[in-house]
Amino acid sequence: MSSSTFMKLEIESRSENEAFARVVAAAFVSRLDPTLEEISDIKTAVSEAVTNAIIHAYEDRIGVIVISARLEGNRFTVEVADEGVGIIDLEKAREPLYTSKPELDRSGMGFTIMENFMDELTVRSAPGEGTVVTMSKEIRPKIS
Amino acid sequence: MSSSTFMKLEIESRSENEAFARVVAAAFVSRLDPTLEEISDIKTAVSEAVTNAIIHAYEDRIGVIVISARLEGNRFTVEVADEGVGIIDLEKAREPLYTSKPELDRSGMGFTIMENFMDELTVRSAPGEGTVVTMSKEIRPKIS
Amino acid sequence: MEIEFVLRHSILVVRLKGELDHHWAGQMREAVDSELARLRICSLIFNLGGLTFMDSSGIGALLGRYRRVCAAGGRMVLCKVPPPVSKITEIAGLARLIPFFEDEAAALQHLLLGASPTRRS
Amino acid sequence: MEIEFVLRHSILVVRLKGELDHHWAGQMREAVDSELARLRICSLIFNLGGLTFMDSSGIGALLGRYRRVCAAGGRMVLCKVPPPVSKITEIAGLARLIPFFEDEAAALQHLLLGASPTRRS
Ligand SMILES: Nc1ncnc2c1ncn2[C@@H]1O[C@H](COP(=O)(O)OP(=O)(O)O)[C@@H](O)[C@H]1O
Ligand SMILES: Nc1ncnc2c1ncn2[C@@H]1O[C@H](COP(=O)(O)OP(=O)(O)O)[C@@H](O)[C@H]1O
Repeated sequence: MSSSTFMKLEIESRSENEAFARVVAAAFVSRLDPTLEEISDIKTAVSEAVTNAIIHAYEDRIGVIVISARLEGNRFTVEVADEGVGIIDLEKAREPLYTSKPELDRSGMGFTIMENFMDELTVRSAPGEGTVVTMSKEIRPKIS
Repeated sequence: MSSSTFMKLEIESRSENEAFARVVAAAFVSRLDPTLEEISDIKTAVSEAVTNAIIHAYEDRIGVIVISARLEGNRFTVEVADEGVGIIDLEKAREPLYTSKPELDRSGMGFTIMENFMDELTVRSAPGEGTVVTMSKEIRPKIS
Repeated sequence: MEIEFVLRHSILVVRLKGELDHHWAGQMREAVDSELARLRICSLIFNLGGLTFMDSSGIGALLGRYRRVCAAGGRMVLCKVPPPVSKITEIAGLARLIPFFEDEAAALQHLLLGASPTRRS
Repeated sequence: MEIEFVLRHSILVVRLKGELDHHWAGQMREAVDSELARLRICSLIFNLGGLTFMDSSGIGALLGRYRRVCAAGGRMVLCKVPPPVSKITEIAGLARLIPFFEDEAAALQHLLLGASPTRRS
């Protein structure tokens, strides 16, 4: 088995693609033989990042979302990048319960969920240029 | 529902990616509500094209395979592109049972299967530059 | 995603099946709000037993229904939180606001008789 | 993909489960060839009942086993071709070379007694 591999997926910022992105991430990580809970964690975190790109980054227009993923040993790393509005105050954005769109029933829990469901989360953003969310998680080897 | 959408996937030419590419193609087309047989046809055709890129285009090295797909109305179109060795005699390559690698248990049926399982197949190739296989299939609307 | 409505006494039971993400949250919200308006009632039980996935958009949609129901003088509870959904509801601290019950019967009993909730955590 | 071997009389039954593509075809080939060598027998029944997917790499792997078995003086048949796999076996015309049977019992009877195959097409 090769110890490192990558994939890159480009999709449009349409809400139907939230489920699609989850399926792709789960299928990609499946070769590390993750548990159901690990798959569910990854699906949730990817769903949060892709949903944010759809709602916040591109708002009412359709833009491109690039999802890149790598496997290195037992580590799964995924990057969700958009070229949308960007985030002015990153610290505030990452606070639990903060949302810029309370009128849309947003809970402001997206970043908190990503942090809790993955091992590492970093966010880079430039206003007017876009946002890149990078998350990684160690898939524990099974004893068989 | 939007009547047109696309996606683009880049993967490495590793045989584990054959199953991954099938899952991605099936998940992408699923929003047209295809039958089990239509899904199976698409998975098979995509598997053939990706396998050819792995075995024939890149032979013993690892290269990149780009899978682009579109939905336009009820039509699913997928393109599998490699930057591998290319095909010198396209007509001969598309003949049923022709294979350049009989020693590998190849059946020479890949292009025949793609043609039979999809509505349209076009192959463009330049020796030393690579090959692009484009296939499309109409997903019949369900009466509900 | 599938939504099933059942009227039990004057309480609307909403049974959700499938994946509750942002794509479906909007449709769920509209369906529930218009059903509440049509029946002219204001109390709700969400049965989450059929959910295979929920993210923070689902949390937001449930909280949105909760605020709306409370503002109208009604009450809302959840029941049958399935394993794929329990982790996110815990991290979001949803049970601190909205009572959780084992099943529809226990939820109904609570709303009709005011019995105390059997918290999961 | 899973491979199960069963020795019935002096015939090796190979039960395949999962997806037979190029990735698994090589492993299947090695497993079958070494099992035949180990048991020093040369006749084969492939039970495809558990396959959920097969492409032309699977066809090639089956034909490769067929040629090998024939060259060694043995015989090879297939049984339990499931719906997801029947279309590709038909287009490839596999039944023109390799006899197809409903189940292992019918395949075994044919190999042991020379009964005629119940063709599917
Ligand atoms: N990709 C993005 N582009 C622009 N802004 C974003 C992006 N992701 C998040 N944000 C900002 O960060 C805030 C907090 O995000 P999050 O914790 O996911 O909560 P929510 O999505 O519920 O608002 C959002 O309300 C938004 O203002
Ligand atoms: N992507 C490709 N790059 C280079 N050569 C190719 C490619 N796809 C197909 N070929 C050539 O066309 C031939 C026929 O392909 P196919 O019908 O799929 O049969 P098989 O894969 O079993 O050989 C191959 O043997 C190979 O020589």
